[in-house]
Order: sequence, then structure tokens, then C-alpha cells
Amino acid sequence: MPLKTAYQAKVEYLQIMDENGVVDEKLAKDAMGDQDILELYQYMIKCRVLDETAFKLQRSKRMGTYPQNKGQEAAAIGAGFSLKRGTDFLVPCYRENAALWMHGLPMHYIFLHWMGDERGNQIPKGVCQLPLCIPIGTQMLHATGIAWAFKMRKEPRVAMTFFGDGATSEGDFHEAMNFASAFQIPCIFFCQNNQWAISVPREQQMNSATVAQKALAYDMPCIQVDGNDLLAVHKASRDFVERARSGGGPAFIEAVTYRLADHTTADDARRYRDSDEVEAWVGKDPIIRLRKYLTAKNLWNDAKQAALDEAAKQNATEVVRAAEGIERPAIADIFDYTYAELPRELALQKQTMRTSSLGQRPEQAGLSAPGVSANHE
Amino acid sequence: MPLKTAYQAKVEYLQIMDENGVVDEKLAKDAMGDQDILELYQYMIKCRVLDETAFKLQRSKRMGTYPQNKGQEAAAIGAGFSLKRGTDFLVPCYRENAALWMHGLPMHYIFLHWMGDERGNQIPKGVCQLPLCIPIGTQMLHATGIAWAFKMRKEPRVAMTFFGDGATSEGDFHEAMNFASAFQIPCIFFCQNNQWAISVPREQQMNSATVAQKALAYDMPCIQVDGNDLLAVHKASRDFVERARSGGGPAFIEAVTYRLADHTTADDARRYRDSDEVEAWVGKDPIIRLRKYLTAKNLWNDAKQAALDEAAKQNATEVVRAAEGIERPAIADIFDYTYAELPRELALQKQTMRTSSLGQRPEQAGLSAPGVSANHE
Amino acid sequence: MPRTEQMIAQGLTLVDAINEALYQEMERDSRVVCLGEDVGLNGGVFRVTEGLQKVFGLERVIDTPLSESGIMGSAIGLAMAGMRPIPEIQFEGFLGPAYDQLVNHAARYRTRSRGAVTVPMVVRVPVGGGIHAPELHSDSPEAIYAHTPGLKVLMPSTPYDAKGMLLSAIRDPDPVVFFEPKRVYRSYRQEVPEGDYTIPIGQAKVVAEGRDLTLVTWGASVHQCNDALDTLPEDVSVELIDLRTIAPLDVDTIIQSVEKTGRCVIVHEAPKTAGFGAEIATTIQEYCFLHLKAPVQRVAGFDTIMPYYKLEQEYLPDAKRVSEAVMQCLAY
Amino acid sequence: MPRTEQMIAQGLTLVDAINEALYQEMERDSRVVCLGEDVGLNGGVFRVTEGLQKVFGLERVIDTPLSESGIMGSAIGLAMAGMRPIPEIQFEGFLGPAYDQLVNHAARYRTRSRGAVTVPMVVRVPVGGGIHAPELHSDSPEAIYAHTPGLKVLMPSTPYDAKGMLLSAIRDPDPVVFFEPKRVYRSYRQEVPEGDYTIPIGQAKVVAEGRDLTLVTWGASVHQCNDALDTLPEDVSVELIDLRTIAPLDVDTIIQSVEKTGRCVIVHEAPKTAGFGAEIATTIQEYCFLHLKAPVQRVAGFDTIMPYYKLEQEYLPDAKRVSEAVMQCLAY
Ligand SMILES: Cc1ncc(C[n+]2csc(CCOP(=O)(O)OP(=O)(O)O)c2C)c(N)n1
Ligand SMILES: Cc1ncc(C[n+]2csc(CCOP(=O)(O)OP(=O)(O)O)c2C)c(N)n1
Ligand SMILES: [Mg+2]
Ligand SMILES: [Mg+2]
Repeated sequence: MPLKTAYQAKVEYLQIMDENGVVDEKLAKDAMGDQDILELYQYMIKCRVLDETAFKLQRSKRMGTYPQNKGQEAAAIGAGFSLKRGTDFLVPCYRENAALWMHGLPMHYIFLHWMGDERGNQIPKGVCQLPLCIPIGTQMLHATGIAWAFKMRKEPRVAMTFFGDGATSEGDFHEAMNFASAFQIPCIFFCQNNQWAISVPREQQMNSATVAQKALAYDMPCIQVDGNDLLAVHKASRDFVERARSGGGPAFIEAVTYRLADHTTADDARRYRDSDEVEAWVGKDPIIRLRKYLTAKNLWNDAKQAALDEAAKQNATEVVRAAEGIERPAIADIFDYTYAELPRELALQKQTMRTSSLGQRPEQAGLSAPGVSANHE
Repeated sequence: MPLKTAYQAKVEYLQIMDENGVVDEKLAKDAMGDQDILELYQYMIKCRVLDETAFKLQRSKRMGTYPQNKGQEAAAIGAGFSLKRGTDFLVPCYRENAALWMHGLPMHYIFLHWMGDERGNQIPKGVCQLPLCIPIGTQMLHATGIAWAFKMRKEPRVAMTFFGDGATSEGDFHEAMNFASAFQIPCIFFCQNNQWAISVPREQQMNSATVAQKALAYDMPCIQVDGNDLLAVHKASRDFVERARSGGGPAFIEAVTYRLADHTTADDARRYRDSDEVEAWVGKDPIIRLRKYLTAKNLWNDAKQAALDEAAKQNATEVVRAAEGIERPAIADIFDYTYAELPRELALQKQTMRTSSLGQRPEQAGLSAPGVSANHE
Repeated sequence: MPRTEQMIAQGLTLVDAINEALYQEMERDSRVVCLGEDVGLNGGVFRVTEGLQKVFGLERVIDTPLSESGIMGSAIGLAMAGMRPIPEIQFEGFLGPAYDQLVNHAARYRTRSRGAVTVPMVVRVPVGGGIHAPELHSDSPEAIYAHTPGLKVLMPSTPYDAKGMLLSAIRDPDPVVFFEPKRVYRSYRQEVPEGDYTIPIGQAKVVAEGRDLTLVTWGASVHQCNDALDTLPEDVSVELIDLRTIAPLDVDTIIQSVEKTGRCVIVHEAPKTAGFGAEIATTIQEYCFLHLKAPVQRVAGFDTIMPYYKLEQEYLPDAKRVSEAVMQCLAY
Repeated sequence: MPRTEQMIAQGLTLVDAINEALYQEMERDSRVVCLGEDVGLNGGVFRVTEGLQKVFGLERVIDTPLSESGIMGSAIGLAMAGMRPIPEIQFEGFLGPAYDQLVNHAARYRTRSRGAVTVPMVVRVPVGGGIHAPELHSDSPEAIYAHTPGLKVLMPSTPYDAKGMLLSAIRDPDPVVFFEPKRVYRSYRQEVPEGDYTIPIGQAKVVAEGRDLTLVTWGASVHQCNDALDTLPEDVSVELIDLRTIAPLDVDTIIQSVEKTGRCVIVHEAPKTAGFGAEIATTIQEYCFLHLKAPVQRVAGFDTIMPYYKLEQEYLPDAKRVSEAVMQCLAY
């Protein structure tokens, strides 16, 4: 029935290195060089080992609930590597450890976070990132605002924010995308589509064929990439980051990957997904294909791998030591960081660790010292 | 750089009757018949007169803030006419009076609403609609839920919800669209894109070329229509409504129209928009083109118009009388409708019209009767 | 779900009791549907809806997108259209994105439409701290919703109450926020009648009778207060009231008790300032002014953000803080 | 904006005073940006930002999409990145969609990052009833935000206070919710210093001194209370306190007054139950127990939804209800 076409668009898909580590030479030309690949490969191995370490810590009750990154390392690090350390801003969700580490966060911070310690969020000066974000979908607006400030001050800086496939269902995702697009804010939206949001598969989360097409609603440039292909992820990220840096505006990247582990250590994915599906994705592991590629190029061998495995283990030991070696947090912290200055009532609560007015001013009850307790205790 | 296309789509635009009342014969074949056009034309005139009446009432302080519908009558009524009265559900925003009336709401209800009287929202039994909705963007989820209930109960019923271009920026719009799409709910999203959200023009509200393309994010069928073309609006609405009724799922319609008046009577649009723009759109008035069409077809003439104008005036007088003739609302209502049953404390507040405990139980203060007041008053 | 052998032998946990209420009411009333994130095949992250999808099908136990406003808003629509939706919000912290739909819509429809449109639904929300959960999984926002006319706010503390209160809530013609203290979810088992029974909304429960002081609390803190009672000197006799319903408040039960005891301590997890304890204390001083022998005291969360779990035990009111406040109040 | 002749001759309205504070602070501090719906060319629906866009440009006075969570969330990002954003939410009812960003993010960042990330911003929000506005344009949600650790909540009642408090708020390192009682926006003019001055956050103001009873209120109700004072018998001496800052509460000013008077009535527009009046009353009975001659009373909005405007005058506490409560409290 229609008269004319008012709008049309398409979403493209990029893969450079396939599951067997074979690259498309033409596409690879403009991609990452072998030295970088080698470096990032080592990072990914370290990340994988730390992930397993965290899992074990949780199982032995030395850490709280922890969400594994396993299988998503290429997506995280390929994107993170496209940012300038100390310049560009990274706004994470909670499943891109490698990106945060690559971007300057000391590794034990993330461990501290999951050990129930806010000091894991106390991002060191000069590290341009926000702490992990637990409420899904909410952080993208912060990235948008941060990047907006860069634009207002005419700084050649970019923000990148990570989130999952599930997060795109939240209203805040939509509002962030619309703001970024309406004001042409240099913010890159990076979706780790790992096929699941806890027990809900992507096809149930949304009815659309791709996640990337959500960007069409905002006329925002977008692409779908093989998220387990380090080269594709990095090339798409780098191009969009540099485009944004030079005033080209925001972009959206869907990295198609897979959550190989449970949602978190509190979850049991066998309740809701087939082991066949998991098996199929094990074959697409981003680490396996890189090793194949590097080996084929004679850049890697079993001895090097053994040494790397050892180094990664060593690294994990140090990270655990740093995270567990820290003194217990001071209870004063919960008061001291509520505001820049302590309001009077809060100071009283801090001093007495009481909210009852008689606990705070026992003289009211004819008792003598603050914090006096009944003699039966 | 990409390897393959993962998704593609387009948005089409439909106009059947142009600004001069000339129809595209081929497209018109499957559109509304002349008898219907004649009936709806009369409705539109009545609506326009009521709109002016409301404006005047506000100016003489007989009504509160009022948002005029002027210029958007074809969009509202073309869509509303596609619904089955007493069966399909209509979930409005606040600028589609004609649709609500057409769908069975006594006209003075809307007047009562803007006169600050909740009885204007007390939709009569059998009229399948929700009251006007003031907070922008929030009602679409209710429409989605209502239509979902129809689907659950396997009833061949559809819900349609109206909203403006500005409303599409709210997170709830996105969540409603995603729910409707994910569960294939028989809900029609009808956007009156009248180019402005108070003082913000559509191009600033969003960066996208059309509003309709927002549906692509959800793989939801969509169309952009000339919203001042009764035939196009109706054909698109009817087709999507019937498609939804027979299990085809949700759809999105963007009606391109224009808010000829101020945002509300509290607004002064001259502060932010050019009179040239307004003038240009006056020429596209949906009523003018219908009159041209009907006249050319010999279905209309000046005498008929004069009679209709008179009838519309008469109608407006009756509506005002009904709205103003109602007794003052009982103050008891604010208590009685908070819950199905009055909780005790609320019963006391109702009885005494006091919240102070001494006002409620003056015997506490050694005073005698409830509601006693100090003798200086 | 039908009772397991363990349940028959040892009683029901809070999770079991809520699950049983859902199961029985879904059997009884075909209008009841459960919806939320992971409530279906996965049975909810706390397994409260375990097994229900298998029995009642995908259409009545619905895994939704990750979209709290969507869940709340579409549940409102379902309720308006004659269903009895029971949306689950996965943790109380995620009521945030659904706040507008709950407060500005669910709560208002009856009054704004003068009864033409109503929203009979029960919003189930795990609440409170103490389980070593991540950020925003340990808050206590009940005062916010108690300050919202049009909502009813419930928080059972025992399996027995949970079942009876949930059945009342589902049958209530108005929107109910049903907070489930997650610390109690599996902390103990209790005998719970297998059949249908309801506990009226708006009725507090006197858990222990006493002469000297009234202790008012709700949710998980009921158990902390019970612990505190055990540590008090023999000759101190405390009346413990479990509010169960926060809004509408059972003023009479509280007043009757305080008129007798003349002293009151209120315990809650939420931050003290403008917490619901303030409403209770104010009401008491309004109505029992001449009976009061000491100021009403509040043992509450501090006026800080709920800390991450390393410090949560220091944040939450415990038996020690409660008993100390009781003794100080008695010494006044 | 620079003063007009009328302003020079007759003083400033509340709108003028806020506009002047914004204008002067934007001149002084280039990090300050205003953003919100219609705040630019249109000058805001109440004209509070009138003229600012012309002076400071499209980049510093920004018309945003219709998207409250977007406004709040991106303002948080701006603040984190070193700007001093002043988001406007058009009416208090539309804080709903922004609730999560305000309460779960703005309020929490300093504490959750242990000071590494802070959110210095001022959320401007017209508040309260009495202007015949449509639904959701007349509420008083201050208690909700006062119950949120990490936020400061301000509500000036006079042009003079508004300017000084807003300047303090913009310079404050933490997020501030700045409620502007819309009923007062243009209700009268007052002399306001042209230069820079600040009124410290957290300081209540004794508007009128008195012996017999303390009247505590804030926002537009200050004026109703003032009217009530005029209707009281000559020999009744009431001390009127305008809270100005709701959180953190100026406990000392209140206590000092009630220790003197022994009686207190609190007045606010919000529904009574769990309103901020409850916090004040509770605090008073905690600290002034032995001085109190009568229970603290609340004259508040009813525990119903704020009605449409035909009935709003019946809903809002007026001088009559206030003076009656004062007399009853005195008679206790
Ligand atoms: C606002 C909000 N709602 C619900 C949750 C509970 N929750 C935690 S993770 C998760 C699924 C997230 O899925 P996705 O966005 O795909 O990220 P992934 O975990 O797969 O990396 C849910 C529902 C939450 N943290 N925040
Ligand atoms: C949630 C919310 N935010 C802000 C407002 C104030 N407001 C009323 S109408 C309006 C503009 C609406 O624009 P649009 O959706 O295009 O509808 P139109 O008025 O053009 O029909 C705004 C911002 C509101 N009513 N609700
Ligand atoms: Mg996922
Ligand atoms: Mg519009």
C-alpha cells in the first residue's frame, strides 16, 4: 500500500578470524598486528586464570557471589584495547574484567569488589573508569554524560560503556542511546551479547533478529561482530572510537559471544540451558582460535604456553594476596563517605554506633557514658 | 569492512489524499468509503468546535489548563475509527479527543477532566478506554498489559495507544514496545508526531529521520502516514488492527501531523516557533482537504456546512452545560476511592477532615466534640 | 507446589510457604499469573516460583525481558483487564526503575478514575540485608511505599504468616507490595496449615506479651528482636509486636500495648531518618502521650547507604543494639 | 538575568531570585550547565531559566529530549566528569521516571566508590499544590528523598532564601534536590541583595519568635502558617520555624525552640503517614521528652492521592486547620 520509502537501513556483520584461527586476509590488513595479538593473548590467558581463581575463592567462601567472564575475553579486551589509557573513559557493567585491567585498573580491585568491599570501587586517580555497576542498564547514561562533558569542553576524548544483551531491555538503555544520538555525544555503546540474561535467552529477551539493529531507532551507526574474534571486535571498536574522537558521534557495537559459565556462582545454568549449546560454543572459544592462529604463524608453541600458564598462575596468587591482604575496612567509612562533610546527626551515629537517642545521649536516661550498655551484656 | 548483511529493513510512507483533497485512485480503492468520510468529517468539525470552546472556557477561567487538538483531528479519528466500540481498548494520552468520543466516551467527560474533576476519568461501563494520561509515555505499558490479557484469554480484541513524538524519548516507550514485540501482543502503537513537544522540535527530540523507524529495533511492523490524511491514517490503522486481531502481533504507526495551536493554554508557542512554519501547516489542515474532496464529489456544499457549523455549536453548548451543570464533587470522594475499603485512619481523616490527632480526637485535649474549632475562627 | 517429604516432616520455610500460596491460588483462580525475570523455568533467583511454570504453563508463569518498568506497567494493564498479576521484582533495589509505574500509576488509578479502573495486583519483592549479597540487593525501602496512598505494604516474618498474608493480598482489590525478608527465606521451618487460610491485611501480631516495654518491628528484625528478648534479665517483661502490615498501620494494637507498658522501642533495617519507625513513634506520642514513661526509641539502620557485605553486620540492628536500647529505655 | 526596573523597584519574586542565582553562578563558574525539558529558548515552563540560553548559549542551557531518567542519568555523568550540572525536572511528579538514577546512583556514588567518584549537581524541581495544575503537578515528595542517605534536600520559601540556598547548593560537593514551591513562584516580591551571598545548607530559620508553641514547616506552607499566626488570639505567642533544609535536618534549632515552648505543631502538604513531619515529631519526643506539655501534632495532607484541582484547597493544610491545631495543642 505505501507510496514511497521514508527510511532504509541495514546492519552488517564482521568476522575476521574464524573458529579455526584462519583470517580473511583482505579484512585482516587493516586489523591488529601480530605483536598486539600476542600481547592481548597473554592478557586473555591471565584473565581466564583469574576468573577460575575467583570461582574457587567463592566456592571456598573467600569471596561472595561472582560472575564469570569465561568465553567473553576477546570481546572485552578487543574493545578495551581501542581506548587510550588515561584519556578515554570506560564505564563497565560487571563482565569485562580484562578491559578494565587493560585500561589500568589494578587487578585486585575487582576481587575486592566481589569480596564485599567498596575499596574495590575506589578507582585510583588517573584511571579513567567507573566502578562495576550492579543495577543493569543504568550505567550507560553515566557514560553518555561523561562523554558529553568531553564534548562540551572540546576534549578529544571518548567514553565507552559495556552492557549485556539483557540490559538493552531497560528504559535507561533507550534514553542513553537517544541522548547520545540527539547530542552527537562521543560515546561508544558496546553490547556483549552473550546469549543469556541469567535464564532468559536472547530470543526471548527481544523479538529482533540482531541486537545491533536497536541502533537504527536512533540513526546511530552500528555493527554486529563476532565477539569471540579479537580482530573483528578490535577493528570495529577502534574505527568507531576514532570516528567519535574526531567528532563523528556515537556508535553501537554488538559483539556476539557466549557466557560459557553460569550467570554467577549463585546460579546453576543446567537448570535452563542445554549442554549441547554450551558445547557448541566451547568450540568457538576466543582463546582457542587465537592459539591456533599464533601457532600456525609460528609465533607460539607449547613451551611458551606452559610458561604463560605458570606466569598467569603466579599473577593470580599475587592478586589474591593483594585482595585478601588488605586490612578490614573501617566501619567509620560508611559514615565518612556518605557526604563530603559529616552532618551532625551522622557524626553522632558514627561516634556511638547507635541510632536510638538514648544510645547516643545516655545521660538522657540518667546513664553516664555514651555507648554504655546494660550490664547483662 | 563487513562480511555480510545481518539485517535490513525499511520504513514506508503512505498518503492517499493530498492537501488539495485529491486522492490517489489506486490507493483509495481499499480505503474508507464516502459515507464514512462524510460521517467522520462531521465528527471532526464538532471536535474542532469543541476544541475552540474549551480554549475559550480556559480563557474565561471556567476551565484549567487545556491542550488543544487543533489540526490533529484526522490522525485521532482515523485511528479511532479502526477500533470496534465496546470490544477494542483505547489507551489515550491527552490529544486525541475525537478518537475517545468516537469510541464511546460522552464528550463532557474530557471537559470535566480539564476542569479539575476526577469524574471526567470515571469511564462509563462498557466504554473500553482508560482515562487521559498526563505523565508522558507511561500509558503505553498499560495498553500492552491490557492487550496481553486479551491474548491470554484468547479474546479477539486489540488495544491501541496514542502518544506524541516527545513521548518516544521515555524509557517506558521502549519497554512497552519490547514487551509487545517479545510476546507478540495485539497492541497498536499510534504516534501523533505533531512536530513539537512543548518547545522542543522533533529533530531535536531525536536524531532519526522518522519516528516510525524506532519500531525496527523490535522488528515490529511499522509505517509512516500523512497524519492529516484521514484515508491514509485509517487504512494503516485498520489493516494493523485487523492483523493484530487475527494473531499477527503489534504494530507501530507514525502519523505525521502538526500541532496548530499552543502546547496548552498555559503555553505561548510564539516564543519558540516561526509563524511561517505554522502557516505552512495551516494549508495542510485535515479538515480543509476533506471539504475540498467532498465538495468536488458533490457530497458537500456551503449550505450543508452552515448547518453542520450550527449543529456543532449546539453540541458544544450541550457539552459545556453537562460539564458545568454537575454538582461540586463530594470531598468524601478523595477518601472513598483511595482503596476499595476505607482503612481506619483514613475513615477518621474523612470524618474529621483533620490529620492532627487532637483534631481527630479533641477529647484528648479535654475538648468536647470532634471538629471543634478554636472560638476565634 | 505439592509438599515434599521434608516439608511434611519438618515444616515449611518462608520460600516454601510463599510457593505454596502461589500454587494453591493459581489452582483456585485462573486469573492469577506470575511474571518477572527468571521466574519461569529457573523458578526465580530465590526459587520462590519453583515448579510453577511446569504446572501452569508458559502463559501463566512468564519470564519477562529485563525491564522492571515493563514488568510493573504491563502488570498494571493485566490487572485493569481482569487478570490477577503477581509481578516479581528480583530485588528491592530494582524497584527503582519501576518506581514511577508503581507510585504514580498502580497506586493512583482507583482514585483518579473514581473507581472505574482498578489495579488488583501483588508486587512480590525480596527485601533486606544480611545475606552477603551484592550492592542494591540489601535495602529496606518500605517507608517509601508506606508514604504512598493507594498502596498496601506487607512484610511477613514467618512462613505461617507469609502464606496467609499472600492469599489475602492476591484476593485484595487494590495493589499490594509484598516484601519478603530474604534473610528469613530459608532460615528456619515452621508448621503451616496445608489448606486455605488468610491473615487479614492491617493486623499486627503480638508475638510475646509483656508489661514493661513494647518492642515494635517487622520483617527479618522480628527474629533479631526475639533473640534480644532472650538476652534480657529475667524480670524484664517485653511485649513484642510484629507489624506484618506496614500500611495501613494497625494503630490500635500498638496503642493498646504502649498504654499498658508506657515504653516503646521500634526496630527496623532501613535508615533511621524518615524511616517508618518515625511514623510509629509519632503516632504513639500522639495517642499515648500521658502514658509514656520514656521517649520512644528507634534502633534502625544508620543514615548511610547500606554497605557492601563486609560491613553489613555492623549496619544492621542486631540483638545487642536492641537489648541495649530496651535497657536504656527502661532506665529512663 | 540582569534586573528589570520592576525588580529594582519592587523586589524579586521567587522565580526572579532563582533565575538570578543561576545567572550569576553561570557567569562565575563555567562548569555550570542547565539542562532539562524546555529550559532553553522557552525559559522553562515556569520561566525560571528565562533568558539564560541567550546569554550562555545552546551548550550551557540545554533543551533535552523528554526523558527524565536521561536527564538525571546524563547529569550524573556530567557531574562525575567535572561539570556542575543543574538538571530541571519539570514537575515533582516527573521525578518518578528519574527516581532510580537519583536514589540508586546520584546518592550512592561517593560512598560506593569511597570518594573516588562524586556527583556535585543540583536537581531543581517545582513542587507542591495550589496552582490549579493538572494531575501529578501538585505533589510533595520530599520525605522520599530525605529518607535517602547521600542526598541533601532543600526547599526555600522566600526569594531571599532561594537565592542564597541555591548558590550554596551549586557549590556543594554532593547531590542536592532543590524543591521550589511553585505556589510561591510569583506570589510576592521581596528585597534580595544583588551580590553574591550564601545561606548554609542545614540551617533552619526562626521566622517569628514565640513562647507558647513551636510551629515547624517548610516551603509554601510557611506562608499558610504565617497567615494562621495572624488569626490567633493576641495573647498566644507562637514561634515559627521555616526548615529550609529538610535533609540534613537542623535538629538543634527545633529542639531549642520546643524546650522553650513545650508544644509543637508541624505543617506540611505531603500525606501525613510517613511524611517528614513524622521524623520531626519523633526527634522532638526523643530529645525534648521532659519538656513536652502536649503531644506533637501534624497538620498535613490527607493520606489520599492529591486530588484534582476542584478539591485541592480542601486537601492542602490551610491557615484554619493550622490555627485550630495550634489552639487545640495549647488547650491540651
Ligand atoms: C535493574 C536490575 N534488574 C535486575 C537485576 C538482576 N540481574 C543481575 S544480572 C541479570 C541478567 C543480566 O543479563 P545481561 O544484561 O545479558 O548481562 P550478562 O549477565 O549476560 O552479562 C539480572 C536480571 C539487576 N542486577 N539489575
Ligand atoms: C513524564 C512527563 N514529563 C514531562 C511532562 C511535561 N510535559 C507535558 S506535555 C509535554 C510534551 C509532550 O510532547 P509530545 O509527547 O510530543 O505530545 P504533544 O504534547 O505534542 O501532543 C511535556 C514535556 C509530563 N507531562 N510527563
Ligand atoms: Mg547476557
Ligand atoms: Mg508532539
